[in-house]
Amino acid sequence: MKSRLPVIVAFLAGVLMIVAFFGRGAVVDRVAEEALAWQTIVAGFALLLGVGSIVRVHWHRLATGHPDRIYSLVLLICLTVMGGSGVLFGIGSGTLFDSLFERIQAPMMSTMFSVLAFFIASAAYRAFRARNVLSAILLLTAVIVMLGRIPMGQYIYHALPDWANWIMMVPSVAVQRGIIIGAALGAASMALRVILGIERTYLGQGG
Amino acid sequence: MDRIQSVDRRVLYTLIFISVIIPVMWPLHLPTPETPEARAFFDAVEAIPPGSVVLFPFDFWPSTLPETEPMAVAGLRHCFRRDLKVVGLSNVGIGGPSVADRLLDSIGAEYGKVYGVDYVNLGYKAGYQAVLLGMANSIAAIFPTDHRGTRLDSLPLMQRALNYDSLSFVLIVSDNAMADYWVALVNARYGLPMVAGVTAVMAPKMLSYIHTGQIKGLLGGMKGAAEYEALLGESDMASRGMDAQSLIHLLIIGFIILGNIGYVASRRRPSPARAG
Amino acid sequence: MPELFSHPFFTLLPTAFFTLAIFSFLYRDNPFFKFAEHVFAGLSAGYYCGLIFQSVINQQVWIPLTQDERWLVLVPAALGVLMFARFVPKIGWMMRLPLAFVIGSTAGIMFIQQLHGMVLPQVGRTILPLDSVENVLLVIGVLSTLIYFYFSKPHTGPLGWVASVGIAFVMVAFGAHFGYTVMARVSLLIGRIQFLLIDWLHLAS
Amino acid sequence: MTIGGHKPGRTLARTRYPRIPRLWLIPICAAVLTATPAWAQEPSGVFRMERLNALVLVVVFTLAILWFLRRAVKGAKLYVRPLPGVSAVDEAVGRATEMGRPVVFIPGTGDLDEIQTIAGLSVLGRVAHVTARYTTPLRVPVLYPLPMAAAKETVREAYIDEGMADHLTPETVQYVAGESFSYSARVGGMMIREKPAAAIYMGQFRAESLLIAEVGQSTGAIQIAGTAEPDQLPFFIAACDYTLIGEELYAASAYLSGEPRLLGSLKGQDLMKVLIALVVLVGVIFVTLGYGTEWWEALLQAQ
Repeated sequence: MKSRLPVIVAFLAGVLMIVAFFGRGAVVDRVAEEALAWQTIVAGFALLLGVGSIVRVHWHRLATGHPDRIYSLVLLICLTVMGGSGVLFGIGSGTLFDSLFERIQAPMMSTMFSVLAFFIASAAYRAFRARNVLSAILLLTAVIVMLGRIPMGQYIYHALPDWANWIMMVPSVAVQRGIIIGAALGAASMALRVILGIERTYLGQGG
Repeated sequence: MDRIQSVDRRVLYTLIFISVIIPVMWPLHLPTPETPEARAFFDAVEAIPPGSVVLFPFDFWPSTLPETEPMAVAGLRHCFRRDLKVVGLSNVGIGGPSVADRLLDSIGAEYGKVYGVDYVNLGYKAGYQAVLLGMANSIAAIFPTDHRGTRLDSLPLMQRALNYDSLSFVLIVSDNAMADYWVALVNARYGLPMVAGVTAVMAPKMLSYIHTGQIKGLLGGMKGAAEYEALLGESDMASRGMDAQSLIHLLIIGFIILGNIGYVASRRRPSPARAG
Repeated sequence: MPELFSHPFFTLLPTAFFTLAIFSFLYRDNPFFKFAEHVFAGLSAGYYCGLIFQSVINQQVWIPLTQDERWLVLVPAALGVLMFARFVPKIGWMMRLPLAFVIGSTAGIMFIQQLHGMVLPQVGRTILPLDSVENVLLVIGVLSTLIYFYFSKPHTGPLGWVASVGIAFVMVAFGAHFGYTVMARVSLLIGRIQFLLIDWLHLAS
Repeated sequence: MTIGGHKPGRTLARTRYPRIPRLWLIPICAAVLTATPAWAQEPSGVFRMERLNALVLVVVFTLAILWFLRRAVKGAKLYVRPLPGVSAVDEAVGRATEMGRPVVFIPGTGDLDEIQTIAGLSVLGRVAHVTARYTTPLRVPVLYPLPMAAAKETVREAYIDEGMADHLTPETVQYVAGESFSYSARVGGMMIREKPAAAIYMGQFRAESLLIAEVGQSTGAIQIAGTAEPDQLPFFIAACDYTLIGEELYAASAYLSGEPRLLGSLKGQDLMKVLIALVVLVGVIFVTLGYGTEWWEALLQAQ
């Protein structure tokens, strides 16, 4: 029971979605739609587990006198204020929830995103070394495309922007397609293994 | 030579900061050669008779503002300068309509334009297919009111702009597949001429619409926006941005070359293998 | 005095502080970054809570149940409650039921979506007439990349040659994509620097 | 057959197979049950004829996989070539054990409705067995609550299995933040402070890929990544020591388990690749000669 029932549930849920795809009719559509809504609802309940996990980790730090406990306290306060105001007073524009998001969280999100500009540079500097033919190809196309994207590229060699576009439109598209087809086969095979109950690592079984 | 191979990343980071700060504070005015697509974009807007009504979708998320905002600003300046009437709308629910409001009002004010007479912001409606196809028959059926809640029949401009037949042009600024939908649904079915400003990532794909004649002109990313600013004779956000882009791209390429010189040099001498 | 504090320097001070605190991580870990990091994590977890509570628990469970009397909602709600079964040792295993439901239905959807939505159209777009260099290269690129992933034979002999054509294509594509993305990332950085120098400090116009 | 130092026998002995054949009655029942009430209402039939091509693909694919599964169960010797990235997982955990520093595992930053996350969790299950056996500290920061619950369950069972349940702490699997950039900031901070010896990223990644991997690189961790997102692969290749590309991510768990049936499914995928290559070649020849362009288009149209 303990090990079979989850496998059977996964199997039924998977088969249902497959049947719904090929079937026509109000009942089929309705069932599939309902199952998707159920996923969201289950995920909604799981949120409490997530919050529980954060609170436990940081509460533990406070209780045991971890050197970073002051930061844990900050985190818990922010979580309480933001989450509490969202739950109690709503999340529409003009609420505390909304202004904390706009003034503090959103700018931090874009700042973190912009840190990528630095990381992309340091990764390029470190990784793009012509160690062998393959890494030389990687390096060369990266440099051609980078030059082709800036106005100066045109002065260095007039066709550079066209080359850059061509690389993006032909070999790059071909590889994306190859990877997508291969990955789709892998994903479908993974999905089939899950539905058939062969891959059950996610249930902590069969490792 | 070994030092060239392992420059501290913080040196690189500092140089990147400097390469952005300098052009933002003191524009370098590096030349931006124009591409045929950007020229075609400019010419297409130039060719619209003054007084015509232009549909202006603000189909971008706040996260791509550094790329899309300069295009929208330059596009609005061009329209208002040529005395075109602008009907703005957005198919992006979060942020789209408020960005549209902000840009229309601030650029409109620069040219002394009046809301409701020279420009309107219709706001956002969910379901892009219904919006794009429905406006062919009646804009008022899709947007009974504008973004501020005013009924369309009380706005003078909207008396003239009833459906696609009364519009002469679409100027799309988009960071997502909406650009494709405007082309595939509106240009293909109703033949409205259009130009598009899109993010750099989307540009290669959109180029194919130029070849097929489905769009008349294209701006790709910050570079396209800078070209457009140059054509308008107003160097602004994108031009400065492009200065920074050029500096950083060259900086990265310079560092890649430096790293490789160090690598080749260190391989010549017998030295222990290095990871990384 | 009140006018002074309505100056953008003060109104934007919190935003600017957190922007700089995040950037400071580039130098090294420091108390400012640690503070910002924990504020950021706390706020975003709280944000997610508020969002999920309002859009899922309230709108998809509570309102349908109390206003529309849609009792079917009790089934997923019960599945959701089972997520907490782990806290009752005897029925702990039952938390696997909601997990199995979500994973199973995901597998079903993905099984179809990958084969129908990915394989079919991508293969369809690759069947091109070999009338241009581009088309020839596209077909060769797609096939050799696909063969590169072949698991059943070592990459030696003819298969090895095809696979090395494949990996060469992959390197061209990855190098190009890397170079192409630099501009978009730098645009974001320009946006932040413009905020700091123009909106906040008014050092340029 | 030995893959990455894993002998298949070890896992085989412990695994109890669910009996697949009898379960096959269920889809038939499900189909009949769903179809019957719908039949009366739908004059054009309950099957979407326009999706016949997809059905054929699904059936061929399923048969290909099942055929190799059967052969594997019957004990046929199936060879799969070694994947360096997979063998490196063991090596990386071993290094962490020697250095006494933690292993960080990130099962992607997607939710549980993404198959890559499930693939990541499967690899996590294998990795957790090894870290449990050697009592190497394991850190699994997760972005969404549902994958966190699944990761917790996976890791818990692995540790119980190895008799190491008392080595689990609340910090082993933890939910850290509600959104991907705050997640990256938090994980980056954690990595700088805890200095993991190994970092394994398996699953769906978006812009966070480089944000996390570049910080991991600076701490000197051995990094192994795997994702099916073509857009993020270049960054993992640049920042990590080993990268599993696309399909290899889904194969990783099968490789690590060494279980014949899982490896059998990889053979099925290979057969499909050959079939697809043949279809493309034949199609290209026909279309180049000018025959049946529309027919091919219709055949491969997804509706």
